[in-house]
Amino acid sequence: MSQQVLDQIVKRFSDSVLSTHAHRGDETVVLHRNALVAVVQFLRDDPQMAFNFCVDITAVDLSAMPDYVGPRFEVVYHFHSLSHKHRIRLKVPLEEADLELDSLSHLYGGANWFEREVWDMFGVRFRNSPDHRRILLYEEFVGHPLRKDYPQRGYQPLIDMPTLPRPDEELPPLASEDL
Amino acid sequence: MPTLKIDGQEIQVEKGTTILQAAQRLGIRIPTFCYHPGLSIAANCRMCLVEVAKSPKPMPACHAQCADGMEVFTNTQKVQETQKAILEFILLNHPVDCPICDQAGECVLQDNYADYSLSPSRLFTKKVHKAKAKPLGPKIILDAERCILCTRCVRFGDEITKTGELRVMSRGEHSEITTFPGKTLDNPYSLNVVDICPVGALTSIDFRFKRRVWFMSATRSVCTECARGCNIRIDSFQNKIERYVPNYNPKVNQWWICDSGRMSHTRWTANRVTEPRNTRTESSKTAISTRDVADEMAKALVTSGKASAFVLDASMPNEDAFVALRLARAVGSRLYLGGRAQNGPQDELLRLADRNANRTGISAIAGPSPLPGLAEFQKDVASGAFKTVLFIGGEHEGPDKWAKLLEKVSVIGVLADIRSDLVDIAHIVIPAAVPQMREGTVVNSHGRVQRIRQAIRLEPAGVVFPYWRILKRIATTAGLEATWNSERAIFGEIVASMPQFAEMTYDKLGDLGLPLGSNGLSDVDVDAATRNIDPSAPQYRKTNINSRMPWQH
Amino acid sequence: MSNALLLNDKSRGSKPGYAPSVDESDLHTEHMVLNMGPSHPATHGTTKFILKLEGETVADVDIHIGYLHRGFEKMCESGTWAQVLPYTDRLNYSSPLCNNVGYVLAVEKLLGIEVPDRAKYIRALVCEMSRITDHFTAIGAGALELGGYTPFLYGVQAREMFYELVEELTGARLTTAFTRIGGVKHDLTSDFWEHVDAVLPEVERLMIDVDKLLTNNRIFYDRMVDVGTISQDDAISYGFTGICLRSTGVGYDVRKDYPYLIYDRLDFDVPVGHRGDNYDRYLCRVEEIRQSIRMMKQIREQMEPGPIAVDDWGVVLPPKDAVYNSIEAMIAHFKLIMEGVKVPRGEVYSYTEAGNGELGFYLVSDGSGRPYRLRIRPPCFALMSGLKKMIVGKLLADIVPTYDTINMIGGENDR
Amino acid sequence: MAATVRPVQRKEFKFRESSYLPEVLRGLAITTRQFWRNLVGQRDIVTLQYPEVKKRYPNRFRGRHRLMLRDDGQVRCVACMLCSTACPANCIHIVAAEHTNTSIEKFPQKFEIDLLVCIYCGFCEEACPCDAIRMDSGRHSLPTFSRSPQNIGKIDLMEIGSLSIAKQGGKNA
Amino acid sequence: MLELILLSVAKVMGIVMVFVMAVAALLTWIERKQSALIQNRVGPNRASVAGLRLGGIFHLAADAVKMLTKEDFDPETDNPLMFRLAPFLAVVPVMLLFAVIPFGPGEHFLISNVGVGALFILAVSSLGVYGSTIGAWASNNNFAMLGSIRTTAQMISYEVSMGLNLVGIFMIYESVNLQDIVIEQGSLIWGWLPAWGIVLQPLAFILFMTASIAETKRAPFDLPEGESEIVGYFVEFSSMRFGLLALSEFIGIVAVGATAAVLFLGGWQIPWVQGTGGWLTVAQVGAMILKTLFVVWLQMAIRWTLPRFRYDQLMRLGWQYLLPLSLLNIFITGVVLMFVEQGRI
Repeated sequence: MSQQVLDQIVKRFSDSVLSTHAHRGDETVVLHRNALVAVVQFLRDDPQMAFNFCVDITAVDLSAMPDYVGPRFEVVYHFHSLSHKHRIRLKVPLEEADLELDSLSHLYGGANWFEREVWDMFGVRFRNSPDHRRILLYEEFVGHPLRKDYPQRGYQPLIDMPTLPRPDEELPPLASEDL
Repeated sequence: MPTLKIDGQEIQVEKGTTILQAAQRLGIRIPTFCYHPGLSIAANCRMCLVEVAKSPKPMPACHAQCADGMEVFTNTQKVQETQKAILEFILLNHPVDCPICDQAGECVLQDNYADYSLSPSRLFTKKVHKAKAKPLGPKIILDAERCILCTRCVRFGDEITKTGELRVMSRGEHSEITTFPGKTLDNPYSLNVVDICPVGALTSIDFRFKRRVWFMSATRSVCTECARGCNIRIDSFQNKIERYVPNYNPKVNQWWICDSGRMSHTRWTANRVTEPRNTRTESSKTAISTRDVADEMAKALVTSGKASAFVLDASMPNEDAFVALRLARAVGSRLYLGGRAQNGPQDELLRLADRNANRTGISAIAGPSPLPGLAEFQKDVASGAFKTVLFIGGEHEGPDKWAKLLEKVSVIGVLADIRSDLVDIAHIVIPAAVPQMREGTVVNSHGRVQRIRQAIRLEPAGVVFPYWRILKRIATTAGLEATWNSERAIFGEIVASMPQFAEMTYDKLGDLGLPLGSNGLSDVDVDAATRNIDPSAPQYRKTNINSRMPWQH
Repeated sequence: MSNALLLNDKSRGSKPGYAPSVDESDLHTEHMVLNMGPSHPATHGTTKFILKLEGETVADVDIHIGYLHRGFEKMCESGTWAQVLPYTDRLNYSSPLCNNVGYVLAVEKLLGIEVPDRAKYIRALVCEMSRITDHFTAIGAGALELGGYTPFLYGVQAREMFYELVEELTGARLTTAFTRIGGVKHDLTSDFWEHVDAVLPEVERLMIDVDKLLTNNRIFYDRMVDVGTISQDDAISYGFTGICLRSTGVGYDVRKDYPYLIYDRLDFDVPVGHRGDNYDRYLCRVEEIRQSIRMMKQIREQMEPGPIAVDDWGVVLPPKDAVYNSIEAMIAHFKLIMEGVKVPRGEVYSYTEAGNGELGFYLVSDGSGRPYRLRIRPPCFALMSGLKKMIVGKLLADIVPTYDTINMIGGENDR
Repeated sequence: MAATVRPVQRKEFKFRESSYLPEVLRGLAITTRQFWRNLVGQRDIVTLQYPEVKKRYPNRFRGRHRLMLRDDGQVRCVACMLCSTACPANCIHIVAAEHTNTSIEKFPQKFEIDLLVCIYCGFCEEACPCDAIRMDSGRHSLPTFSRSPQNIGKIDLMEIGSLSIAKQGGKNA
Repeated sequence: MLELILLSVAKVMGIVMVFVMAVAALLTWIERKQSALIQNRVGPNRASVAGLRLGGIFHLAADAVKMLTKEDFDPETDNPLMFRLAPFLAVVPVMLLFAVIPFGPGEHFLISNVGVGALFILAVSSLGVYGSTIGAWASNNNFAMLGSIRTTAQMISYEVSMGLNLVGIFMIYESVNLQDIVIEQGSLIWGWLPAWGIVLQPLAFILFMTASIAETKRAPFDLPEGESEIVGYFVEFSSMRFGLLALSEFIGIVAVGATAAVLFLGGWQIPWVQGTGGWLTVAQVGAMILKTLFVVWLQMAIRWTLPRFRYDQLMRLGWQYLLPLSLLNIFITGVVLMFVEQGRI
């Protein structure tokens, strides 16, 4: 069912579609970022598509993926059509140097918060976003924690934390001291 | 040049290449137990049986040579059934020992069973019991029940060390690895059999039950025990070094390492210097810091000027040596190259008499005129030329009584990573980081530049530092400009000023290193590099380290 | 949307109860800025509303979430696929089993395996029990924060009975960690259904009491009707799912529209509202409890004995007998614990109907035993993004029931 | 399947409902009924008088851990570390050592569980390949005045086991 | 003179300290116990003295100790004096109410027989608003501020209908003196029906109860507190200051109970029993206390049954329902009285 959607997108936006696949029944289109808004607009407004439901927006940092060559980030969109009962996944690869993408807030009310989370966790900027702040973390937070290079135990306390060493483990020093 | 097809992929190989090697080159994995690239082929485990077109029976891939027009299948149902049957057979008498077996986690038997069988046994016989926990020598324990009789250890003794202590005794299911009566397994390379044992039959007494392998984090580094510069993997857990394991480097040590190098980490952990000391001033302060003593040292050096001397450690990494040379020359001190003994045990395999890791590198950095050695230093000191002497490194081969020799020197300073007589008599002791706590490069006796990497954190934090950081502090206090902030930056400067290091960077050095004067180009042959990923040799396959442990990030 | 499922009666509209009848534009008043939360009784300690009040009318609101952010997705990347499971208990903590099931279904989709029928029935059963606890919590808490402490405790009492069933089944009330990749941990206990039989009439009685105390009570009615209203179009645009979407008249329910487990074999109705206000959400929840109980009865009839996990030692731990006594099972056991399930490289999005709506898991695997990326699409997150639309222009006191009927759960919203 | 979508019915409010009083009285009737039922008969009270009356936990209840014993009373654990590997909270700390009895070979010199960190997921008992650790003691974690008592060691864990109903030692323990 | 003073002191001590304070304190326990029973719980029962628990009645003492020993927190406010004064402003008026309430026949069970006793009650109870309003305002806290605004609006609105409700009583019993009203209620209509306020003025009773619950700021009219919305007007008060505010609420409950008993439930009158003196007086005082406690119980039951109003709904109820109904009640009473006086009924 969603295969038709895939075909339609490939037909209409052949220049911008980088690749497609349907792993485990999840139809996926990898898009060039410039075409994102146009494709989504088409998906939403075309009566054959009618993707009125923006399920999820997230991103993946692929820098630690073994044997992967390509742009570091991928922003992943999931759409769903309530009337046609089909789903599609769009992926937009982004280079680390230029992490910017058009916002979908004007098309879907819920997109803004999802985009804010992607900014918060991955540092992807969204152009024309009505509200572009961090969402889950505090404004003073440095860095974007879901990037693979963010340490698993990165402490960023706003006030000094009491150190409570565990029986056979000490907390790592916050920074290496210069002599 | 035979051309053959493996699983539909075509490949052309040199004559004499085995199917296994050809498959590895194609990235096709064939399970093995007894095959080891560094040893002769025994083909006794039968794990690598593959189907060859027109051959009535499956053939052992490790032994069968490629022939023109051959068609090999590694994943047919027949092969799968064969593999399952072989594993069922091998596991027939294997004890249910994983919980107490040190090999669990890096056990080839576990891997092969998980990847090629995962089916329950159909045989319900009583297991044959053999000797358990039987010492073969002072360093190694044998568990004969776990042994799958691949004879890798036997072949190692026969072919590599040529000592031949081990043999297979008895027949059939009672076969057992053992030493000749009256002999023990005790040669300078004996612990390598622990690495090459695909199962947990041979275990090292030193590492026994110490740590589960999947908890440890692995760091690729270089052994600093002698001038060979063997590649090692440092396995550590919670900031503690647990063991050294050899890492494959075709240009240096191949698959092996000597026992003394392997055990050398104990030397570092047992004798560390962790406190600064200054016996010259009656310090009213209860605690003096590394910074204080470094400043004290700087003052002494500046006041002494030309009447001062630096004694470098021939094991110190290039970066430290570079900074030390700059500093000494700016202060006007005389420079000597010290270090550990140069007449240690040596043999044809790996061990070298020079027990210092970086003599070649320091000489290269020092420039055309070679630095005078400890003999000259002793002479000069005896003549009373120096008021201040700064030793870098705790261990220097010297006279029996350093104290007597250095009687007339008013300030003896040591940047010490390890405790020694010299440290005991020194006036100023500045604790320094051991090699496993820092980055750097060393050059082995054959002129190969290789990286040492930080495996554990600096500890105690804020007290110990790498030599170059201490030297930088001394330089700054002495009024000199020192702007380096990392080993990488210093290495960049070395590269810029020394043509022998031209165009090298840490990244280009990579895992296997580069020879001096190679313009940063790789000189490793491709074939050897592919053999590096040989899954059959446990010490070289991707380590099964549990990266989950949060304190390792 | 020409769908028969859409029942929104546009002609009714919604009438505001307190539109200012006088022109107040020349009255110079400052907005009062009020920090409501995060430490506030109604915000569960996890949300902050920065309100701009005009009198008691909310002129503007800035919703801050994230006070319960635990770095869930980052944590998941460091454990094996199996070790993620206890974390999912803590997503929507009023229906932990729904999250358990959602997670393992996603991993199984990526693995490409199908669990045995009995495991599916057990999973559906625990899902429905969790849904009931979830809805009882939501209804009760909603009443509580409107001052109705008694209906809350009756709801909690009913919920407690289901928690005891859950505890009997899983060994814990909330931190269940019950499902396993490839099956479930335990089969039903032998006297499980007898306990269900003992519990259901009690629950029924309590539900009647709650119903009498709330549903037709004018005070409750006034607090709920036409409060927190959201139009169908807005709800869809904001990505609402679950009760909140259904209350606007869209009959979308993952269990019906994309049946997973054995939901296509069960006969149940999807309650929908038509005004999209708090009262509709309340009524839908009550009805869903009844439907879930109905489903439990059907599951009981349809269930047949059989295995509760797939027979693959690469996915599910071998039986303990075999582990103790054979080296083969021991090795499989070791490999699975040390390295985790080797999930093939790829990515999937899998979604189930959790207590609050579509709970999605987007998994990326690099072929190792650990998740490369594990993204949760929490239903609450979308609901919270639409909350502003539902409360601006209403009174301060209306935030409370609205916030409660969307049933924001910090665990899954902030992750 | 039959009707899939069921619109919820809301009652049109007539005088009876909108005049507050009848529904208020109905509510009062319920609360009054419960008040008298509970005051006189104590029939519906569900509160458990905890320290005096203890809840009977179901058999599957995951309580405090216990270490099983061998037939000779020694600890059954062989320090294989699978429990601490499987533990998502990293609360199990084991130090292995060589046993003087060569038939045992390996045993835990130290076996500590930090109950404050433990999340009672039960993965340790599932991971144990020797049936050495179990969570069937039927006892939950008790509050203490400081942290240290919550870090329970091998001896305590073995004693908790001895208090349990389940059989210790033996092949089928 | 001295005798009078001593007698007054004795009466004040007897009624206020022994009865009111004791009941108010007890109410904190009763409320918890009653709500617990309604909700199928046991309620507090852990505090024990020498192993005796007595259903947790010692929680009273525990609470008192807690209140007195907790940190007395002063918020940063511009009006510390007002802030400190507020609890007293809240507690004094409700206590004053008992000055005019007859607990038994004659002078001895009444502190002061004021001629306009009912009006005194209306007047003094209006003062209660100052305590919470000033306290909340002086707390320098936005939530308390909202609470104070709500308090003011609510008290003033419901004051009106409360007063109007009593007009019917005044018309029937032709007096504003509470003792007179009680005595009047001792008579029987048609020889068998006690002429209690609730019988003659059923609508007024309901309205009065509604309005007076609103006056005491109890659920479902607990908007000034509204703990899940605005946390409450006393959000900044702690220790015994909070204790006083809470206590004033409980005294208010007793006051409402006593007033309702006096005006609508025949006060100390025991139905069909005429006369006073001796043991009968004791019984009558007991009856008064029982009636008071019944109304208190009723208030509790309502509080644990109903959810809370919203501000605009509360206002609507007050002005659009209660006020017209009160007026209607007066009108009907008037018409009926007219007919009665004309002898038509």
